[in-house]
Amino acid sequence: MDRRFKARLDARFGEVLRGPIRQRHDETEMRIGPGDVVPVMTALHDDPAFRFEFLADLCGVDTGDVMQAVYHLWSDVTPDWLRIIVDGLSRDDPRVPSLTFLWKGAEWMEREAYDMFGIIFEGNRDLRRIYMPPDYTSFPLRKDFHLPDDAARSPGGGVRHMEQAHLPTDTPAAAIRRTPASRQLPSR
Amino acid sequence: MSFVPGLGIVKGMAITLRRFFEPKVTIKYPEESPDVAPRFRGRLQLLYDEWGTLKCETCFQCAQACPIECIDMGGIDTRGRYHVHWGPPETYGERREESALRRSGRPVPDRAFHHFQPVDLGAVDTILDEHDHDPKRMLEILEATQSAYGYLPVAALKQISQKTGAWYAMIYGTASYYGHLRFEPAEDAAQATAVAAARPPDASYVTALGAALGGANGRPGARGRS
Amino acid sequence: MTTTRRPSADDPRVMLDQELGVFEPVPPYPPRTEREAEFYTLGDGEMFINMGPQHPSTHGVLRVVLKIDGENVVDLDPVLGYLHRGVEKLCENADYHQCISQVDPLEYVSSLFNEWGAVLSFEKLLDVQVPRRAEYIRVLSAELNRVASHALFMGWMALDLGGLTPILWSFIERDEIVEMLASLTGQRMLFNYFRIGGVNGDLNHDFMSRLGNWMSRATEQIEANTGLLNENEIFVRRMRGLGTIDTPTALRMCFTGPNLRATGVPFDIRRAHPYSVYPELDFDIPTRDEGDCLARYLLRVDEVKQSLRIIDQCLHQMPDGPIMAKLPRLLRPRPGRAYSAVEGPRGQYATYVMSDGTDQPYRMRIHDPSFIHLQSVGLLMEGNLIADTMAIMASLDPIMGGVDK
Amino acid sequence: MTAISRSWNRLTLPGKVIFTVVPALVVLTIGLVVAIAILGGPALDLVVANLPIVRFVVAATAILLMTIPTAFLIIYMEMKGIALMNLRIGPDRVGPFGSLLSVVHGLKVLMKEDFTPTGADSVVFTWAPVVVYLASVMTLLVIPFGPGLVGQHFQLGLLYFFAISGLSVVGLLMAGWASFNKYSLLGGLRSAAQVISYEIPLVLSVVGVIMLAGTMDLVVIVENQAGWFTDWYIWQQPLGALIFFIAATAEANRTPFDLTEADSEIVAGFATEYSGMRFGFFFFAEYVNVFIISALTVTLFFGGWNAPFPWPWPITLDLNPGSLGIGLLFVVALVPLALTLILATPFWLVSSRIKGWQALVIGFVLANLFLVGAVAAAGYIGFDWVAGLAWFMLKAYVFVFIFVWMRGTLPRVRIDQLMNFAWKWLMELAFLNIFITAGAIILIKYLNPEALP
Repeated sequence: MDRRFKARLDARFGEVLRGPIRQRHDETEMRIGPGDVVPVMTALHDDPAFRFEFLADLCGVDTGDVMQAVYHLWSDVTPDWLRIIVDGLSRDDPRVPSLTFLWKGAEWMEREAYDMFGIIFEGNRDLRRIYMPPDYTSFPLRKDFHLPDDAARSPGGGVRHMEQAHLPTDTPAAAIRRTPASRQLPSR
Repeated sequence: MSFVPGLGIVKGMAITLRRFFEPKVTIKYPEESPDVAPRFRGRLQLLYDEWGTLKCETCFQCAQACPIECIDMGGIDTRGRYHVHWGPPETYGERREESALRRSGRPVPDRAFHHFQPVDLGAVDTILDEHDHDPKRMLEILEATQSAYGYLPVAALKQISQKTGAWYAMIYGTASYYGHLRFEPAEDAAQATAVAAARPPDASYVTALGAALGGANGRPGARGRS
Repeated sequence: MTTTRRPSADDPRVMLDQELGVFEPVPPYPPRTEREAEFYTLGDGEMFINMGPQHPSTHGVLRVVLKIDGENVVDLDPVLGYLHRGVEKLCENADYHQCISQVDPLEYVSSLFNEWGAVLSFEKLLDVQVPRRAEYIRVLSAELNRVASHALFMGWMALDLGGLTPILWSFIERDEIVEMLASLTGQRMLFNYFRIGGVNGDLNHDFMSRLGNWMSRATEQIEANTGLLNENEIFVRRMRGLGTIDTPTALRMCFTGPNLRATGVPFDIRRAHPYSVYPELDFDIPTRDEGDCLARYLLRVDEVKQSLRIIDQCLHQMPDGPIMAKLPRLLRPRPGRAYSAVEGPRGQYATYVMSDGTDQPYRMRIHDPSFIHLQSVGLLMEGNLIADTMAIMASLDPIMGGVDK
Repeated sequence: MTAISRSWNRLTLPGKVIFTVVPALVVLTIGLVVAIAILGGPALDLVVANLPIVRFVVAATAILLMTIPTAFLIIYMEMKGIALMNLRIGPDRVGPFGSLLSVVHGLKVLMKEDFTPTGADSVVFTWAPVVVYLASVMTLLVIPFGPGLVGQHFQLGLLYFFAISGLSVVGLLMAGWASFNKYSLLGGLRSAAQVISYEIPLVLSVVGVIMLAGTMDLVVIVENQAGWFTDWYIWQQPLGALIFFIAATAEANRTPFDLTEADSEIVAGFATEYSGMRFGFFFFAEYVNVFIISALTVTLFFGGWNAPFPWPWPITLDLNPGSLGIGLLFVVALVPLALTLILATPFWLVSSRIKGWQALVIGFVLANLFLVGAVAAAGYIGFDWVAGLAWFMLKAYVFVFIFVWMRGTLPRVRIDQLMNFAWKWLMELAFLNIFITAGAIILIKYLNPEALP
């Protein structure tokens, strides 16, 4: 536990914190709101006093009533893992700014969080499902996910063609992706 | 990469040529078998004795030792979650059916469970509260449970296991050790009394045994083995 | 063959619901994101080629859609999920002991590190003090597993470049280690050896004799195996300068482990954020500055030597004592969150656990390095050839079991 | 009618066989005798009149038949050789040391389904393996296996060789294009680029030898190298031999230049969609190609059928079995028997544990070995072509082993490196070789006008 680090975080980000900074073992935990993600993260990444250049982990959490996005950062200025919990995302439309402008590698982790929790990371260029099939509609790691319901909702119930046949002539690209109305996905 | 072009390739070729003549590591499996480590954990298997009967006595020791509770004797799940039954193979067919039901999300009828009556577990909770959920006072808890229900229902034992954190196997062992605890309702009291009356007293067994062995109570006499 | 035939009943093309055409790996729905629309629009003279999920060198069931222009790869789009088992969801429905065997098959060539990450976070959550002997046994077995994993990597790397022999030599090496670990843990692949608060079994005679036997010739054997390719002109020319990534980009791509160290950053969680008994052990963190495929390959060769050093020290410093902490059978940690990371052969294996006071984790997040590294294949691929896709992918060393979780 | 069919139905199976086969044989025999009596003379005349054509047909058939066991042998060598380098045992189940495994593979390939993918251009798809196979087999026609053992003696044998072997690229392109598969297409185009690029250094590297020999006749080239092994062209053309070997490796699509079927990149290249015997043709053609380039390397640079040293003892075996007269019968009847008994006796005498029949079996085996050795030695001493064939095959298979060895060791090169290597290095070196050779020839002729042809 690095007490001085806690004091520095308090001094720097005191006004945006949602709740006190907690420390346990080798972890320092702070909670912010979704509106403060960009300035806080930019400051942590760029400020020479912090130098958090490693994004160790990014994941979503469903607490049952709100959604959270959890970031873990590492820096050589402190021996602690820094955990940043972006709290208070609504369950119906969880939205949080994407971190891909700082860490390009966050892209797939955000895609995973989107796939599993439905958290929408605004600014991610490629926010589509990564593990589940593209026509899947549930978010399996949410706490209200129930497998029989999900099975009843799943489209097709059979083999889906991963590849579409089209004519080998010089068909324009727009025509290639012509999709029958029956197979159109409902818009998000 | 060396300064002479091709030298690295020649070195590699030399290594392969040397390996060409070295002893080989292949184990020709059906003819020779590899030496398996003594600690190797392979597939679990139930053993049969020479008369073809199952040696398993459902003593629950293996279930107790299993770290992730994948072993379960007799088809009754200890935790009510995973029905990874490990039991005699005669019941594979019905398990396949169960598995299909489970995958489709429908409730699985547990045939081994149907004769255990559903009981109201409120009494158990009160008893446990009285005894502070302390597994060390298991005998008292079990006695209280028996006085509440008249016998020890399996559901009550599972509830006790769940609440106190004691192993089901341990509770079962405790309950089966003491003669005054029983697992079935004492509905046929008359028959039980008749059986007890027809049974010779314990002392007669000891006497008969001692007589057969030729010493007092089966112990060797003063002259050693006669 | 421009003649039009009336299709007979057993003509396979009647089974197709559309007119016979070229099969393109284009998804049959409108593009969902900007990036997808951009990728699935063909430029002049470009074509798609679908690599995987069944392909000799995608290291598992990975599917990569390549957009190629002749032999040049213009862009690529990895499609994951063919091995997705939902381990995080499974762990939420298992208790803490059971989670260990659930995370085991994630990165199946280095299972012990998966277990270690999970076990470490549970121990943090429960405030358990692990006995020192158990810690040493953990380090010993995990470093052995690292050597096995790196040995396999060297074989795979060569196999993807077309060399037939090194993969078998490295399997010989791996098989010895795996047999050794089998005599310690009881299993060859999914060890299920670490327990919360210690390890499952103590060192035994069989393991020690096998280990001593192997240690006596490990160094020279690995030297001989790598000597086949390390100086080979064809190999070096193909690998040098291929898939180069510089330090800032590597940090932006969240690289960890050998792939990051190959760009010159001496970031190793064993030193940067020490866990277990690593602070007591003496070893170096090898780094290389080039950041290309050759650097990643050679760095792993160096790491094997460091691992052998650590194993040697573990054997000499092994303390006596218990191998398990005293713990109740039923674990109910108080509500809280814990994050822990270990340095695996591919980078940072991290586990983030939330407890709500019951005997099951409320949320368990598994962070796998292969997943992170695989996403940068597209970045490293710019302007390279089809053959290099394999080399670059192999040099990042992803394991699909971990990528798909 | 009914009477015949009823009695026919009463026959058992052996009876049916005998009743059909025996009359057929009788009729055939009589017919043959009559036909030979009537047509024998004119037919023989026809053969004698068209001897070159008959010779060509016989040679072509023999070579076509020879490729199959050659391919089997090389496949076995490759499986076993690479296995041994990998510290494996390799094939060990079928036949002694697994030597029949490749034959069994061949049978397996015959039994597999012959599959044509939907959308493939079926005519081209079917003919592609034939073209590839014939292109490699036809080149064997001009290889001199021994003195007098050459399929067709061409003045322009070398030119013929390069012309025909260039045909195989057409087959590979056909296969790649007709398969209706992008991997196949890539493989076909790669092979076209690679084979055509490497044709140039391949041909240029041989020009030095042609200049030294003064001819493109392979038989003459071999005869020029007779004598000690120092007379081989490898000593006069080391650079040419190296370039030839590298370019020929690429020409035969062998490791490290096996880009056309790079399994880790483009699944199996042009052969991805092929199955059954069509794939078998590609497979055989590849291994026949290995043999051919080994054979040509031996022919051009390593003395062909010539022994590395002249036979030190001028023994001439003048055996005429006919001179023995009726004694020949006795020799044929008695020598094996006597040899068996003579060789069995010591075993029978030495150990009482060896029974009489066991000693006889040992003696029989030893006698056979001895006789085979004697016949081989007699053939080697008595007949030029036996000695030539033995040396030729020995040398050729040494090179086959080198190919196997390289396959076990080397990784694959990349396509751009491959092209760079051909155009920027090999071709320049080949030209350099030609200039050096030409300069050397002029110099030597200037110094000693009688030295070279």
